[in-house]
Amino acid sequence: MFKKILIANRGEIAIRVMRSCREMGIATVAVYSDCDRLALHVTYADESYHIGPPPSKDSYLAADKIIDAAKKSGAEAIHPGYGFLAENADFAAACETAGLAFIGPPATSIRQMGNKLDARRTMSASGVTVIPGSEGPVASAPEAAGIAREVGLPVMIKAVAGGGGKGLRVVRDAADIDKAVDMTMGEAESAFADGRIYVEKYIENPKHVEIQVLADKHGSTLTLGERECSMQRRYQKVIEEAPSPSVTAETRAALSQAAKKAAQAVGYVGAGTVEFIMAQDGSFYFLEMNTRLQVEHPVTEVVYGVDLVKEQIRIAAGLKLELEQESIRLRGHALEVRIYAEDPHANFMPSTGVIKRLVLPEGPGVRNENGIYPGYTIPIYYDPLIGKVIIWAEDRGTAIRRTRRALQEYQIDGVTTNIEFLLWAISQPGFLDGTYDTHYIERHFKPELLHSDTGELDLAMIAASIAAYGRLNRTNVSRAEEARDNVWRRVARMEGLRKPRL
Amino acid sequence: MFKKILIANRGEIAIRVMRSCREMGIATVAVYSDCDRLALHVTYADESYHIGPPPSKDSYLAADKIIDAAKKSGAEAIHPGYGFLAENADFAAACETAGLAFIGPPATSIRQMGNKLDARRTMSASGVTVIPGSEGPVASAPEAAGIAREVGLPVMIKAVAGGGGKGLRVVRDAADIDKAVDMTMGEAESAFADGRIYVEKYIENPKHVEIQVLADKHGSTLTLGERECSMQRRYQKVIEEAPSPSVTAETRAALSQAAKKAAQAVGYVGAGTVEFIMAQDGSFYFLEMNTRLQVEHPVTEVVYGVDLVKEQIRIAAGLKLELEQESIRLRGHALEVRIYAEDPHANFMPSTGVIKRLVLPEGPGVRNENGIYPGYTIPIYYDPLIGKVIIWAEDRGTAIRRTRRALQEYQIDGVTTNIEFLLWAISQPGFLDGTYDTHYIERHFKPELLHSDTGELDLAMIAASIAAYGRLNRTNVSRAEEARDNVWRRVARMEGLRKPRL
Amino acid sequence: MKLWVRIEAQEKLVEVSERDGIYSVTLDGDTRLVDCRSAGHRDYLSLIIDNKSHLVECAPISFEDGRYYANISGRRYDVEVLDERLFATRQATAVVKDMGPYVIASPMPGLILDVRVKIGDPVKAGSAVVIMEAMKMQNELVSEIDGVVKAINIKANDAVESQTPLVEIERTE
Amino acid sequence: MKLWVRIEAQEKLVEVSERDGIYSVTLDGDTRLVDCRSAGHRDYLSLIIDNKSHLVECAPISFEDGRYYANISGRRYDVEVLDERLFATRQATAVVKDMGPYVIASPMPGLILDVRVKIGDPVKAGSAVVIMEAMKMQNELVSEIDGVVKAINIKANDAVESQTPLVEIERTE
Repeated sequence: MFKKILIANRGEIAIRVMRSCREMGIATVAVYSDCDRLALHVTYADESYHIGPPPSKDSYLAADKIIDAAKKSGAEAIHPGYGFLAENADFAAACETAGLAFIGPPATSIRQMGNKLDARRTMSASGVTVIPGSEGPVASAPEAAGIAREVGLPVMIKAVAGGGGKGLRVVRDAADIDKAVDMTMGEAESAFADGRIYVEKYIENPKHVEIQVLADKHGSTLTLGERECSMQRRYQKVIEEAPSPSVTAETRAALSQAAKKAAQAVGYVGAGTVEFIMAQDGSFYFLEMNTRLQVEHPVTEVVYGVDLVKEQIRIAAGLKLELEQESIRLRGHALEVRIYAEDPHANFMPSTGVIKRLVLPEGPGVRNENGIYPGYTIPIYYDPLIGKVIIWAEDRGTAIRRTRRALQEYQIDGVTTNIEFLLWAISQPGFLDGTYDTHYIERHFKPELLHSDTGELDLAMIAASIAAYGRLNRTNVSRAEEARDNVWRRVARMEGLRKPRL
Repeated sequence: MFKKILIANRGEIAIRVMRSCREMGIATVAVYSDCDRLALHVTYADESYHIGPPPSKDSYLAADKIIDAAKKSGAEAIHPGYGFLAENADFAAACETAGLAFIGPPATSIRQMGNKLDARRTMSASGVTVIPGSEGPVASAPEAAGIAREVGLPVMIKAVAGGGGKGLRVVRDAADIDKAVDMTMGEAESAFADGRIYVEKYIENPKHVEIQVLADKHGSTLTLGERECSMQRRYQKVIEEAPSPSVTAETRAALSQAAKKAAQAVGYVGAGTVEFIMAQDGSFYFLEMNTRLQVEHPVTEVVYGVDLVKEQIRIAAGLKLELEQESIRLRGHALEVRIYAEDPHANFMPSTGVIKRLVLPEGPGVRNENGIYPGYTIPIYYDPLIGKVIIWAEDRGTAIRRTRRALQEYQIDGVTTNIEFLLWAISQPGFLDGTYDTHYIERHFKPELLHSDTGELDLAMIAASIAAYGRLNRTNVSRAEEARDNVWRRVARMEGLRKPRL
Repeated sequence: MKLWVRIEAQEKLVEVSERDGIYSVTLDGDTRLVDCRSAGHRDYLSLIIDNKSHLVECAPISFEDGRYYANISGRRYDVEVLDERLFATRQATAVVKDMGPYVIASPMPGLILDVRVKIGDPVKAGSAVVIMEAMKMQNELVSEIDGVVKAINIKANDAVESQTPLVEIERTE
Repeated sequence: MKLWVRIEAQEKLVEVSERDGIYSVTLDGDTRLVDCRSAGHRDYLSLIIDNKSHLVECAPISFEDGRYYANISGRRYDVEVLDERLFATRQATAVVKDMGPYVIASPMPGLILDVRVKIGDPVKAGSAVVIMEAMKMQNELVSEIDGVVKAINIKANDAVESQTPLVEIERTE
């Protein structure tokens, strides 16, 4: 087993990884940019190396500096977390070249899954169902129209180089194809300097489900059920759960089979996630594979009773999986809510500042993953995800009620968060009955919906009145004192005037 | 189901109960003494009723005031927590008389288990093994000597009215019996105004194991495995775990069977715990039954995936148990460490004060149960238990390492706690190998053992030097300024002197 | 003390007085006795009203403007509380505010990515004027009014602090 | 700055200087550069020494006596840090301290349950003098010296604050 691991990340995920390391008796090495000198991951680690100025490209994305720090510290392995260099095949390769274990899949697996069109082809060839559409890039509008006829409308025109909801366009009417192809190509050219597009069938009101995979270097690949992540806002996941309320035991088996095939097709090793688009009828299609640990991995951990980070480290160290597919058992239900420093009243504008007070939810079934502490200043350079609350309960209904209880307990001062929005989201009828899809939030959310409790309006008025009363009273007293002082000063001056001149 | 429940308690257990209530959609009513106006249970509850001055007998033990508050608030049931009125049969009866459900067993069960000698007889009669000894009180030294011959030395001479480690004496030599009987009778008379004694065989190096029982009003009684609580200091439990490292599957089955018999013998309803003394050879004897929720109930909750408080409430509301003995499954291992406000360097003297900063351990497998918050003042009137950390992990070794990680993360400022002592305890060879018994701590603990890390001594010196440097520098600067001011003042005075007089 | 309290669309007159930590608060002609104390931190108020217990995080956003927020179980309310002096000030400045130049300021520290207007450009209410990046996200700063760009204080790639005036727009009628 | 630092049985001379937040600390002739900052709270120090990262809670117990504590991963160390002035003061008072009357003070607020001595009683080191209750527990306050009871300032059932002088004992040689 490794004696020392460098964690090439920051925030909650860096702490998450270090906690598992500590529990395994492995020393931890943090890297940090200028503005992160006092970040929690720096104080939590056994060793900390400064790697540059705040912008990510100069620090957390600077592969050479990170490898350098690993060598200086004597670390034997690098855990990339998620984001930053986690899905960078060149970095994975550079680690191996430098004699450092990369705690993730081989560079080849990352590359094969990194290009969307390539991944589609590999999956298709391996018998994993992909969304019907073009085999490769589509050169012209007529070609696109042909594919649309083949797979049936609606279709989606997608930029090969697109991502994060950019460079895609839905076409519902055959007459609109020409224009959509033109526009997407133009956009893709200017946004990604790569005008290539492809065509896929558009799945209406889809659900996002994903299968957790673990594979070791000895040929074992196993799956740990699904997570549903359809509560999204602008392609950003907001709430995740395991198991999915829409996945039956049969579908779970089929999804798991497909995920296993997908992972094996690229020689996958480590922890990874195969994402699927699931239609309302339960049919599902390969979407992509995330070749790393997911933000939402804890929901799987709590229902299956595993520690995915420890498994990652064990796998990277060459150990065989001790888990067996047959003995893995789902218990209860888990939810994760993501706490973002952003203002749901102001178009989710990110918020920064000093955390003045922080009281986390606690008690039965509550797990917190955080990268902040009271007194910490949230910098402007990185992701606004400041924490996650993971809830476990015997069943989904209890888990939802427990999540509400936890969000109500959350006290964070100094920055604005999306907690109100999360309370709204977990109370939605479409969430409660499990029918929600990836467009649910954009269809239903309006900031005006956040304020609705009339009893609370009175209470807010009373509290604010008392708060203002105390402050105004003090201010008025000091104004009065000042005024009195002024009177005295004036009196003194007058007395001075009255004094007989010497 | 109840719509509103009054919680006749304070501190962490009051919050614990309220959390389950919130999750069940049940409104909560707190009661509080003068010094608890700002206690967490008061601000956490939906309603709060003042019930008197700080001493427990005038507030949390004042049954009439509590019942009065319940009636005023419209609560339908009272949860007593542990301690205070939890095992007071008269209070249970008074609740029922007042038309309030007592969330606990019937008054008759409490009474039957409340008197130790009666409980011994009842258990014996029901086929539950008790520690060999006298049937009833022993009137004289010769009678005691006769019993000692019968059960074999060593024996324990115990006051009928004793408890908490008082009024008991071990006899290893037949020649000492006369004196021991005399002394114990005298002590019992003066301490408890009840000179009666009885004789029991003394079990060497015993382990304390206990079985969690749940019984509904419809005749179902089930058991949720054992907890081991042998890490004790002066009869106060310090660390608890589930399952016990010393209990085999066969012993577990036998213990569970005995506990079930014990509960059924007194018509038990609700959550309760049957405590056993277990000898080194695995034989066990009924010790007593705690007719309430235990402090350490969470370890059972996390390994069995149940919420014991919700079960208590459901049972009290007359519902049938939904759990089935056959489907209850043990997963992984749990530990609980109790955080006390006490100083392990100074004979565990309790500590009070204002909690200035509080950062709890978080992350995988960590559950916190607390009744405090930053800014809260710990009052001097009640129990020094300020919180508990409950750890779950896949196996005992991981759970112990995770507990160490959690204790190292715990940051609490303003009061002294036993965290260092807990770190010592979980690192003990006898704890690690599971052989510890109830005398382990008294045999092995010395405050000098708490400081041993030499690397830390240097670090402490460096940190303190820098902290002092900053403060001394500022102080010296202000001293210098003061001195300079004095010089100026003197100069001014001198200049004044030099001014030509008018 | 007489207070003008506004929350969401409602404005009410509230009367507050205090004795021994118990506040008398009159709202809608209804007088309530409120046992209100700070719980551990000045901004966390524990209120007990008719035995109902509430924990409210409440503090001024801007004391001089009488702007407060109250956070109740995770929901945040903005409340304006004015005494006679502040009420008079508001009445007097309300008119002026609607007449003066309109300034778009940075809501947080960040990096200016793009300025979408030039001096003299007409601007429609709701249109994006500046794109700024903060915390890995691009944020559009939009004009709330119709007008003409009068001044631009920044350019692309400038790093700005919170509340920096970025673009000034002159109202068109 | 020259400091006399004592921890457990060791006493060392430590030399500290600072430039731009980096401290130079010489201990046992070994000079280390320490990047030390307060992490969120004045008393929590993040120290990086040779890339090793440490979080230490460190604050004075009594600044005027140079008494500090340092909490490292849950272990608490008491450290005495004296500059030249404090060191001189300690040298001067050490003698006096051993000569003056010995006072047993309450370690915490609580209730006096029992006073086990009368004025004029002889007292042995280690014997219980006062029993006080705090937090449901009975605590024995013992004399650390042999002596004779000179004054008793409290009686049973008195509530006392922390550090209240309870019993004064005159040393016997």
